[in-house]
Amino acid sequence: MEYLRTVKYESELDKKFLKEVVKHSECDKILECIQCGTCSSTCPVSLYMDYTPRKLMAMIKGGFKDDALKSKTVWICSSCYSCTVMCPAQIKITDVMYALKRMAIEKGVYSKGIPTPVLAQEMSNIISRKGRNSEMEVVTRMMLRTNPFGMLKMAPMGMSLFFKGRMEIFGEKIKNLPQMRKLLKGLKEAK
Amino acid sequence: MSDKGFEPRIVAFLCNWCSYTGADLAGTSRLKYPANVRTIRVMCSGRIDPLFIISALQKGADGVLIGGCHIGDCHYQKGNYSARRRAAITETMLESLGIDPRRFRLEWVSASEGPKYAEVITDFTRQIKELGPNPLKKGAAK
Amino acid sequence: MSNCRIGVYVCHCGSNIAGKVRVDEVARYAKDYAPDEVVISREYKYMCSDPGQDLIKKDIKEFNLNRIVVASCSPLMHEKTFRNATADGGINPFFFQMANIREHVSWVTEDENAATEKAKALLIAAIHRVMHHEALEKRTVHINPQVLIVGGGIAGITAALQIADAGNKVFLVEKSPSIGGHMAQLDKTFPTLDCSACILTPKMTSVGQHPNITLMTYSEVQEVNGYVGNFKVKVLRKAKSVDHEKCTGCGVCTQKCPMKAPNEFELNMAPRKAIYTPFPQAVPNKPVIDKTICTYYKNGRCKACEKFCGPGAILFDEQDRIEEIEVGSIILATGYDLKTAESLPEYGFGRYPNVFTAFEFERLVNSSGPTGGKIVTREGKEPKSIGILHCIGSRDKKYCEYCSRVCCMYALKFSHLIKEKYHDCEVYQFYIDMRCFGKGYEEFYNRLLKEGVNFVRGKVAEITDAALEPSEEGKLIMRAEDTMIGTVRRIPVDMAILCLAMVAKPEAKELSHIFSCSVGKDGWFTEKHPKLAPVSTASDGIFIAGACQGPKDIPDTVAQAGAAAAEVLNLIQRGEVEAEVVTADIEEDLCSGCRTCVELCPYTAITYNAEKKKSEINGALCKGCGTCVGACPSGAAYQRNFRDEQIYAEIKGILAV
Amino acid sequence: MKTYGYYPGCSVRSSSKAYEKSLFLVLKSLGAQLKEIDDWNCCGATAYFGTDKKMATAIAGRNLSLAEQQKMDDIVIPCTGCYLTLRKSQDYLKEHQGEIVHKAMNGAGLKGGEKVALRHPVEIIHKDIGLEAIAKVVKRPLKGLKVASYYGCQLVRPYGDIDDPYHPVILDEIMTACGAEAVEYPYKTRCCGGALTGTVEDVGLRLVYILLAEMQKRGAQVVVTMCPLCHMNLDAFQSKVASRFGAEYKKSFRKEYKPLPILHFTQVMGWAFGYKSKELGLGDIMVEPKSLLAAS
Ligand SMILES: Cc1cc2nc3c(=O)[nH]c(=O)nc-3n(C[C@H](O)[C@H](O)[C@H](O)COP(=O)(O)OP(=O)(O)OC[C@H]3O[C@@H](n4cnc5c(N)ncnc54)[C@H](O)[C@@H]3O)c2cc1C
Ligand SMILES: Cc1cc2nc3c(=O)[nH]c(=O)nc-3n(C[C@H](O)[C@H](O)[C@H](O)COP(=O)(O)OP(=O)(O)OC[C@H]3O[C@@H](n4cnc5c(N)ncnc54)[C@H](O)[C@@H]3O)c2cc1C
Ligand code: SF4
Ligand code: SF4
Ligand code: SF4
Ligand code: SF4
Ligand code: SF4
Ligand code: SF4
Ligand code: SF4
Ligand code: SF4
Repeated sequence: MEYLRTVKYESELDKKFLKEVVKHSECDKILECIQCGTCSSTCPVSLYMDYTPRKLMAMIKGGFKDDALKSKTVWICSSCYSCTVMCPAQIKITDVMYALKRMAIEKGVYSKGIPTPVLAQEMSNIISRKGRNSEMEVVTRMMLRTNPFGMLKMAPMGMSLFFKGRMEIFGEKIKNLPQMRKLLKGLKEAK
Repeated sequence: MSDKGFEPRIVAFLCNWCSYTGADLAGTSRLKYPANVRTIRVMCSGRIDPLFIISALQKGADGVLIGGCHIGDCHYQKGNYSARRRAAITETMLESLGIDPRRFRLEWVSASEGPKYAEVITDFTRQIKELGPNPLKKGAAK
Repeated sequence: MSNCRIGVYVCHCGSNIAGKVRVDEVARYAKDYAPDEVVISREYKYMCSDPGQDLIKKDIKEFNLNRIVVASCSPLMHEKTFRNATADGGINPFFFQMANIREHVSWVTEDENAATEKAKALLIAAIHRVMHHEALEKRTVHINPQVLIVGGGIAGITAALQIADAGNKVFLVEKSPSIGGHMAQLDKTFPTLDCSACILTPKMTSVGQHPNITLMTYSEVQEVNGYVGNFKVKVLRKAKSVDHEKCTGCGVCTQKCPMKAPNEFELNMAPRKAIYTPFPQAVPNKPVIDKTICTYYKNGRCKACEKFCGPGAILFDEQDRIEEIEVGSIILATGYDLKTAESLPEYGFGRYPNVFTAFEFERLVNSSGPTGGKIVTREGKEPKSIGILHCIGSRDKKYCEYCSRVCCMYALKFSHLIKEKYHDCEVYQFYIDMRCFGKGYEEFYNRLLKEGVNFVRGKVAEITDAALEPSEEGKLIMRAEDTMIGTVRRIPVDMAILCLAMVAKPEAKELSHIFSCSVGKDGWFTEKHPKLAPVSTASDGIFIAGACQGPKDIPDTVAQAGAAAAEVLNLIQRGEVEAEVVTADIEEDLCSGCRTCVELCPYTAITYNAEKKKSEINGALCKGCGTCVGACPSGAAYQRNFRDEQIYAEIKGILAV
Repeated sequence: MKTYGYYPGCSVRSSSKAYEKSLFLVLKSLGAQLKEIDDWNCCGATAYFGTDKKMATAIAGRNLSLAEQQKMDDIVIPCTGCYLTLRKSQDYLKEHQGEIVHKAMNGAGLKGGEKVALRHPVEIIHKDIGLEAIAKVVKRPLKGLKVASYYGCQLVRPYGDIDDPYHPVILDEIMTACGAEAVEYPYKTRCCGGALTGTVEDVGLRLVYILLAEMQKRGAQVVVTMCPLCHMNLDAFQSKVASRFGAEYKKSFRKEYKPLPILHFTQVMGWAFGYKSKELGLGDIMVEPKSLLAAS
């Protein structure tokens, strides 16, 4: 039997992590967390998370950067805002989750096997190309990149939607695409 | 205007209960700050008439500071609200007189904030030095 | 002012001042600055020492001085000392001014030249100012020894008995038909588990019988005028419709009365009649008629009570009336409320019958309560599991940011009372932190740990009845993260008890206007100083005690009531108090009647005299902040010892160097 | 006839065409109409906030700016996902005046966007039009029909200014005004799984199951939604849920799981107002609803 070392040395933690997170908009109150667990209690998916939202708050405060950014929790969060409205410290936990997602994508450290980052990227690609989104296209591209065999499982549902006229294969395009491109380009340059 | 040797004179009106006591604490703690500020004690920041400020500037002060208790902590419950309201009026008055409103400052300093008092004085002195002598002052006018 | 003969004294304070400021130069400067007015200018080692003070006294006589200026430490330190020396020397103590060259100069300045210059400026300012000083007289106010206490909970009762026992007359005004307050509703009290009624009832009876206490129940204070020592109070005496002089308290009327309404004392879990005493141990134990439900008042029929009342005590046409009383001091002891459970829809109170408030539970375990002390669900069944939810509305920035201080302890008490009756009942405490800081409280917690109560550290965010598996059916589901383990748990219970936040009375704000004291952001009355004057308010002669000042348990409430009583007795003992000297006044001729000042005064000391079309200041109420003076557009308002000309002189002097 | 600006969002143009169709008809009966923002683009959806908040805001901001340029005072947004994305973006624009996003927008000829009021159809129907007006146009009262109103997350959270975030009632009241019986259940605003059905399917499906099971247990015959994504999750994934969790349901509640018709709330209103099945797109629904509606 192998015994794992579970102690964390301070040198393994990143004390700047909290500051980095707090900089994101609407993430300023994390420091006020009283560890009451209300967020985990109200969260419909906390049961499936590797760290409950409460734990994640403590991890941010403690500087557990690697664990926090690699956690599945942020991708399991469905952005339902239950925790945000219930938190007695008025921490906007949902926005903290978003901030962690962005940081994880930026650093490319998100947990493998979670297709959400791919979905998000695909969606933003399609929007910058067309201005409008096509559910079909997004899902297809996501599946192809993450789980080609999953496509087969999805097929029956896709077919029935298709027959009900609820699947649009070719998404619509906006007219003023140059404006959209200019907007996105302007944004990139400003940053 | 950057007279190298310019040592401004700043008049500070301090309320008895918080800011004056805070200034005393800076003293008992032996904190050091520029000697440019001269204090006048009133019972409450609410007592301060905008004309006191104008008068001080006319008589040659380069800057005027008002110190009062933090909002909600006024010894007289709400005198500092009046001070805050009047400070806004004072600023417009100064502007209309052609005086840079940055020569006037309102700060909340509690009786336990000796270090804050010292910081405020240091910072305000620096700012007034940057602004140069008060143009109203006889002889200083260009 | 050439008739000023000023004596100037510059203190060394050993080396505290003299080490940085060239005191000899400063003293000489003063003399040279105003050779006509400054008759003598000295420096001395320790001005506050007896020889230092004697110097002043002697000089006044010898040089016929009429003004004194001392440049030394902060006036907050020694102004009184030197004023007394000035008075002892034979001139009015207000012909004195101090310059602070220690705290504001020598201790904070690095450079000796700069310090010396600054000291000169402050001294010249004081010299200019003192020329404009005027003689002021100290005044005293007589204290009326009668006392008003508002609120008849344990706080009001305790204070009333202490003051009355000391031989003073007390008026105790209580809004409801009986005194007792919330403590009367409690079953046992932590941490000793005394029966609440057993310790409270004797005190209530003493109040009812005390020759020095005038009990005014079913009454409210409407108006307070005056100032410390001399308040005039208007009390609204609501019509009881029963002559309490004649009534013997036999209770026949209540038996015969046909009209029922929910009983507030029992949290509406039991009925009461239209003519009722709120609970069996009520003081006074005599009924009142609730006009809103009595059929006689509604449609002129019934009068059963009148028919059966032997002594003929029913008084249908009694009217509300105003009674005026005069007192010298006032204690506010109006207590608290619980936050309404309906304001937190996530906990389903009202939707799920077996969600109870803490007070409902107190009545439920009480043997004189609606179930005779049986803990049962609303369907009348014995619960097999009970969840007690801490911090509901407390420690929550959406509702009340503060901790309610008593709920952890009464939650433990509840667990114990449940375990006492149903040993096998599973009791769950859902808590964030266990706050047991009083004497014997932690020990009480330990006792509960031994009794086998389940402690889950995690807050329940919502209550539902949504079962996910057979064992949960028909139960209330407590979903909480057990933060110690780090797992979300679903715990089904038969009954949930909400430990709701203690909140300030909604009418506290209005009371604060009537009594010229203030309330903080959460609505609790504000004390003058949280540590050093915890029962005083900003208004002299008005004190606070008990849970109206903030959440508190009974030991703290009683201690505070004792402190408030001591403050009142202190005033009575002294017989008179010194009034503030540096008060404001209005020059009638100059006042334009604009009323700017009236609004601003925090102590409602200024009134507008409609006849004269002028505003007037009541010197006894004024505390001397000078806000009105700073705002008066006509220059009519002035403040003693802080007159405009005095301050202008100081400004002039301070900039003369 | 009152005209509102209109932001359709991508879903009503593909998976939820019936929502749009029925919404137009219902509003027509109630004396209101919608004018689409010319050349609107995708709102960016929630996933976008997870990639780049500034970009998400800029993309959403283009719509707000177009609406203002096209002189719209308020815009109606049928998808609660779009609704929240646009509202949050608008807040961001208000709070970060003169910063990067504004600069990029100005560079692309887009201005403003902070003033236009953002509304959801449920809100305008309940507040602006009112229950009485609804009752007046009801031709086929839905007598005895037990309807579970499902609100989802994003209309009532995080803002909580349209109805209580935990226990809202406005859609129930609208259904009652149409003659139906509102089913009381505790999960009216519990998450339907959102995008999880597509990304972390196991979790997403379980959330759908918990909701449907609870509605079923409380006797719901029909479920109404007010968001295309909620509808998609409850409707399109229902057969999957039934096959995966049917046994668990039976074990727990000793009953067979019976699939529920999931409708856009405007379809049910339209039926009560007398429109035909085809007009309302009832045929698009996976579990056939017509017979139930007709029976009521
Ligand atoms: C569920 C529960 C259980 C508790 N258990 C315990 C315990 O076991 N042990 C313990 O130490 N503490 C306990 N407490 C705390 C205890 O109730 C309080 O400490 C105590 O009651 C405070 O007394 P009080 O006199 O300040 O206020 P109150 O009891 O609220 O009395 C105030 C009185 O003033 C009257 N009043 C209000 N407004 C006016 C007005 N405008 N004019 C005239 N009269 C007015 C009211 O009618 C009332 O009679 C418990 C509290 C709760 C909520
Ligand atoms: C580290 C620390 C920090 C604290 N910080 C705070 C704070 O921030 N805020 C706060 O509210 N409280 C604070 N407290 C609590 C605070 O110190 C006490 O509440 C307070 O000092 C109690 O005052 P006391 O007069 O009862 O007792 P003490 O301060 O102990 O005074 C008792 C006096 O009696 C004298 N004495 C003892 N025996 C005899 C005898 N036989 N005969 C004659 N004289 C005797 C002692 O010499 C002493 O002078 C703190 C306490 C600690 C330990
Ligand atoms: S609800 Fe808020 S305060 Fe409580 S643990 Fe979660 S984040 Fe912290
Ligand atoms: S927003 Fe995310 S973390 Fe918060 S309750 Fe919803 S799913 Fe859980
Ligand atoms: S009067 Fe003040 S400055 Fe002078 S010796 Fe006394 S304490 Fe020191
Ligand atoms: S019957 Fe008469 S005497 Fe008896 S309690 Fe009633 S009012 Fe009093
Ligand atoms: S007159 Fe009123 S109080 Fe008297 S018995 Fe009838 S209902 Fe009761
Ligand atoms: S006393 Fe305990 S239950 Fe009450 S608010 Fe404080 S921590 Fe919460
Ligand atoms: S502000 Fe001055 S002029 Fe106006 S009413 Fe008051 S005292 Fe009179
Ligand atoms: S000095 Fe202050 S307290 Fe006195 S009357 Fe004026 S405003 Fe009121």
